[in-house]
Amino acid sequence: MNSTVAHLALLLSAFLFVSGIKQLSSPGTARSGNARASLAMLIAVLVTVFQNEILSWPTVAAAVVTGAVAGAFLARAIQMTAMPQLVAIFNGFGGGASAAVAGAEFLRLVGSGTTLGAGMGTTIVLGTLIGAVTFSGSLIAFGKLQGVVTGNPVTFPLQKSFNAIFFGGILVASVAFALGDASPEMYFLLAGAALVLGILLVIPIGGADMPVVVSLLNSYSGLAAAATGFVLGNMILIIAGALVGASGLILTRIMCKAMNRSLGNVAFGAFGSDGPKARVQAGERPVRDVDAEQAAMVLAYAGSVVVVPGYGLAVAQAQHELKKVCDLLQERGVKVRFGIHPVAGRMPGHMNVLLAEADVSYDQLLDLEEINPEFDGTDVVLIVGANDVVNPAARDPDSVIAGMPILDVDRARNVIVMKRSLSPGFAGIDNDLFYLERTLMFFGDAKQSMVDLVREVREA
Amino acid sequence: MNSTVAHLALLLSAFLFVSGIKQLSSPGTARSGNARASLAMLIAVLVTVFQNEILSWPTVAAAVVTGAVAGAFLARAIQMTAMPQLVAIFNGFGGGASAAVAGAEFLRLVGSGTTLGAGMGTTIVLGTLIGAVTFSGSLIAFGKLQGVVTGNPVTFPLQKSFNAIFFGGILVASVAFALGDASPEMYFLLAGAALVLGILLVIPIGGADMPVVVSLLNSYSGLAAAATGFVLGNMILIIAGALVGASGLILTRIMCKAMNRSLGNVAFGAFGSDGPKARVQAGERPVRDVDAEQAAMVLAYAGSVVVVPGYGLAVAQAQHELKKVCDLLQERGVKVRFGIHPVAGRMPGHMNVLLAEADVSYDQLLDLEEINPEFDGTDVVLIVGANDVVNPAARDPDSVIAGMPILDVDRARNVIVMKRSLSPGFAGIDNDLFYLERTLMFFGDAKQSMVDLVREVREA
Amino acid sequence: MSEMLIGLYVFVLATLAGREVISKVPPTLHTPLMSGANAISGIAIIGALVVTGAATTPAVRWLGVAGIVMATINVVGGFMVTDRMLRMFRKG
Amino acid sequence: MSEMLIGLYVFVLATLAGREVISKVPPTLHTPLMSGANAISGIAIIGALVVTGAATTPAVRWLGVAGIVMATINVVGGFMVTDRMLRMFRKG
Ligand SMILES: NC(=O)c1ccc[n+]([C@@H]2O[C@H](COP(=O)([O-])OP(=O)(O)OC[C@H]3O[C@@H](n4cnc5c(N)ncnc54)[C@H](OP(=O)(O)O)[C@@H]3O)[C@@H](O)[C@H]2O)c1
Ligand SMILES: NC(=O)c1ccc[n+]([C@@H]2O[C@H](COP(=O)([O-])OP(=O)(O)OC[C@H]3O[C@@H](n4cnc5c(N)ncnc54)[C@H](OP(=O)(O)O)[C@@H]3O)[C@@H](O)[C@H]2O)c1
Repeated sequence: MNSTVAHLALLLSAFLFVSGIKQLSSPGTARSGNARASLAMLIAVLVTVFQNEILSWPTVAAAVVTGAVAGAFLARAIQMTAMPQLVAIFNGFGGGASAAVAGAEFLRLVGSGTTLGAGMGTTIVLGTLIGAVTFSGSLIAFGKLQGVVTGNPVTFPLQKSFNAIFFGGILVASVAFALGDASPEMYFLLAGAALVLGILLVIPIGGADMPVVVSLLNSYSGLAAAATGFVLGNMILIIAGALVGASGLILTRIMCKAMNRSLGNVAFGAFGSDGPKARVQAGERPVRDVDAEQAAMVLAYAGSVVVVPGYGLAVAQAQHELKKVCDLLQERGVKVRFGIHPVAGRMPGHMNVLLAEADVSYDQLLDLEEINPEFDGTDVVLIVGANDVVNPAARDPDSVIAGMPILDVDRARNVIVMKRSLSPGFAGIDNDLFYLERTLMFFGDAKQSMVDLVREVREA
Repeated sequence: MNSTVAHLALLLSAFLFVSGIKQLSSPGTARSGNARASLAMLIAVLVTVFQNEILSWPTVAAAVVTGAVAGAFLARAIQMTAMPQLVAIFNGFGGGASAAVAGAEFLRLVGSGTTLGAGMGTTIVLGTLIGAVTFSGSLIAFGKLQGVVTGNPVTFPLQKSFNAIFFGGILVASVAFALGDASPEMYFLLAGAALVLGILLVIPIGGADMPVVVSLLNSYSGLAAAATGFVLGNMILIIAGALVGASGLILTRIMCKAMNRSLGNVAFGAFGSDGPKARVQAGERPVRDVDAEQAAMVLAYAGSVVVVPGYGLAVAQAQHELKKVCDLLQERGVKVRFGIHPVAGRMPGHMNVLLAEADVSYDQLLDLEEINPEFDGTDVVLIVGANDVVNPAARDPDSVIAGMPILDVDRARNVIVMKRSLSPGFAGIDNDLFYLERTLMFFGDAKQSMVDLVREVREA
Repeated sequence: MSEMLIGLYVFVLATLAGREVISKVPPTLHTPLMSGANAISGIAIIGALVVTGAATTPAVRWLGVAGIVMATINVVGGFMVTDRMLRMFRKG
Repeated sequence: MSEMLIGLYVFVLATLAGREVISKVPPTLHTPLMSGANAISGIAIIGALVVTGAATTPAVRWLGVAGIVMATINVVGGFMVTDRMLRMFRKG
């Protein structure tokens, strides 16, 4: 292929990446946007294969086929609820690949007797460090999300000082490497240290904060790819890497903002353990609890209902039953909408994916800004496994979740809360909403309660 | 200056251009965005001056000072209402400068005995053609807006065929030039032909369509600058040129869309003459007319008033008196807002600038989507010199303005229309709104009528 | 202009363009965005193909192969799972 | 990669970034946007400075000087008049 044509094809690929992401901004075009981005990737791969001399076709082909089969298998086999883990592990592979590329290019240059300039040395070391941290960090995040590694923050005395010194050592060694001491031994030492650093950075973070970590590491894997682009002088690597880097950073910032925590607090706060929480003394304050039949009556005779789903819905996998309840209510003429908090669940947009899986139309899903003014005129709010995102404590400046924007469900005439107990959610704090006079607690596992609700609404 | 530092400074300049434009997206930050863009320009100029050998400092300095003084004088001296003309002429200078640069570089290369490759030939000819068309086209647009050249479409028999052949000839000659025949004679012939082409393209377009033309030519001047960037291998020229190119195209598209006309229709429709219109037979259908005192009563005793300004407000320069009327009404407790149609006036955002000049707060200005749902609950709509943008004929599929989005003023309880007569506006068609029962016509020049209104409202 | 500097220009411009398109993605689509961007980060496959194709020593080749396998998993798996998610988004 | 191609990459990326930021500008600010973009198109001043500075023949120099004068008018006048307009936008 003529090299000009190749570069024009790669430019087309860059354009398709950007416009593919742009199409992700509306549910109607998102699928075609994803297809466009994969087309961009295909073009980039084909151009690369035709443009470069491939000395060992069988090896390369075998590697591609292996990867493609494994990737396709994982993508098909995985449960929708395991999405955060899957993204984490894919992401680790992306980072690992960048590190491997930087390493291979380094060995090639050294083998051919070239001396690295400071520029090349810097990009090689950057690609390796970021890639390796992404790799090991993502694997730990995967382990925490999957429950293979403990979800609790793993802490030890003087941890922060230790990590800081370790990180400083890596930095010093990297500068030495880039400025001259570019021996293979030094290289592998640095790569190994970066792998350890990835582990050290992620273990002190609680399992529930993993989505933020994954998103940040996603940004890193983009930056690692861009760094290898600098190493190889390859534009499309730089462009696609920059896009991923920007996307990861923006999503991380959005998540932190919606939780009203700083990135530093997420990274070093040892917050959000998955483990047992200080249980609220049950019976200390009175609540009004209802059974399925009573809840069904309230819902069936309402004019308008807003459903607020939360992490518990994902845990219980009750989305299909929830959809049935909503359909039944709508058949009875009740106006049903969903209020989706940006950080309900454990991933950005978690609830949207969950409800989409149950075939809920996306134009029934309203976000925070859209639904908040509507609660005033709402008859019943049905909260399913949500807690922090509806906790009025966020309005109290002394609370740990102070300033986090919440859904103002307490403005509705009635509130029904479906959860198993009075236990707190992710943030580990009590929720005054449960004790309001207009609140009815409907205790039980969301799946089972929802099955009962389907039956009772049908009969109501 | 070290060349790496210079390139980094230029990259900073590119970043400042983009982020400066981004800040233009909110009235609160727009001024600092403009300052940022000018800082970007300053950086680019300084880097260029330090990086390049300047053989004749006095000449260059004299040229810069002359340009700066002339520019500053024009910017200060001009009437706010002459803004479209001013933008047109500035724009012409930008295009002219690009053409001059391409020409100078061509002469330099030829003089040094270099043979131009096809790539260089193409970019030089592109820079020259686009620049020269922008130059002469913008000057004609300026003339039409200023009234120096007739605002009527200038047409002659077989005009389109003639223009097409002329354009085709230029194209053929350009290709010949780029592919080999790059003699100075050929070059100046081409440049001259491009100047003529700019005139030919703009004279058949009506004066009222000039803002669209200016916006399109603005886009061209960006492309011309980008082309010179290719000629000189200069990144910042390419980047800034691309930004301007995109901006001009987007604004042109927005204007065409808001008028519901295609760009082709604007360019070749010979539409929108400034001249005398087919007058509507006065008295044919009855209207209800009022004087200042009656209008003042209706306004002063209303609960809510929406003001809809149009081109006539700009013509009459009545914005300061309008502001006084609004202040008086607000003192009386009347809720006053403005409904701004995107193509009210003769430039995009024309009304916003006009009202800003009169110190109307920009959060009182609501755009089409925001104000349309509000008319239902509005007591009085006060239309000042607007016509097409409130013409219900747009809802009739057979009208020339069919499909143009309009302000639904006929939903309000009362409508007061201030204009001099029943003459049509820009689109040249009658307006049924004037004959509705709820419409009161308040005839007269907007400035004089507004002065009367101030007095009467004060006394009401 | 050095290759490094050109790369930097391209990087900055791509970041600016990316920032704008990404910040337009609504919360509804943040999970697909995350997994789609993740798939794009598998662009490292390009680098892996280049170095593996040119590999002359076994060490380089094996690092390259590891890179190809990991990157391909990321790309193929990432795009497929994103599509699987987006297929579920339906307008009622 | 040839200089022409690099330029094309930069052009496309800048256009993509530009398109996004510009389409976010609300109608209220379209006139200042138009005149601000117009001022930026005076970037041709860079080219004019380069060619004039290096000019060795009078013809080149005079074309260059004409370029500088026109571009400077465009830049200085454009930014100043945009600022004059924006100064008037006030929140009540
Ligand atoms: N979305 C993100 O991107 C993201 C990322 C990181 C962190 N976070 C954080 O996660 C939290 C999300 O808030 P949220 O309101 O969705 O969840 P939450 O505050 O964590 O509360 C979830 C509730 O679901 C209940 N639950 C658990 N399993 C259940 C089951 N099987 N059946 C019924 N109920 C069940 C639990 O109460 P019982 O034990 O009493 O049943 C728990 O109180 C926020 O604090 C947010 O900051 C979100
Ligand atoms: N904004 C843009 O970017 C742009 C660009 C190109 C074209 N346009 C077109 O321009 C039109 C704008 O609509 P518009 O409603 O603002 O204006 P219009 O339809 O052109 O009507 C303006 C009205 O103002 C009246 N008028 C003129 N001088 C006056 C004075 N001194 N005192 C009082 N009234 C006076 C005229 O009526 P009398 O003669 O009876 O007084 C005329 O009917 C649309 O058709 C649009 O498509 C807009």
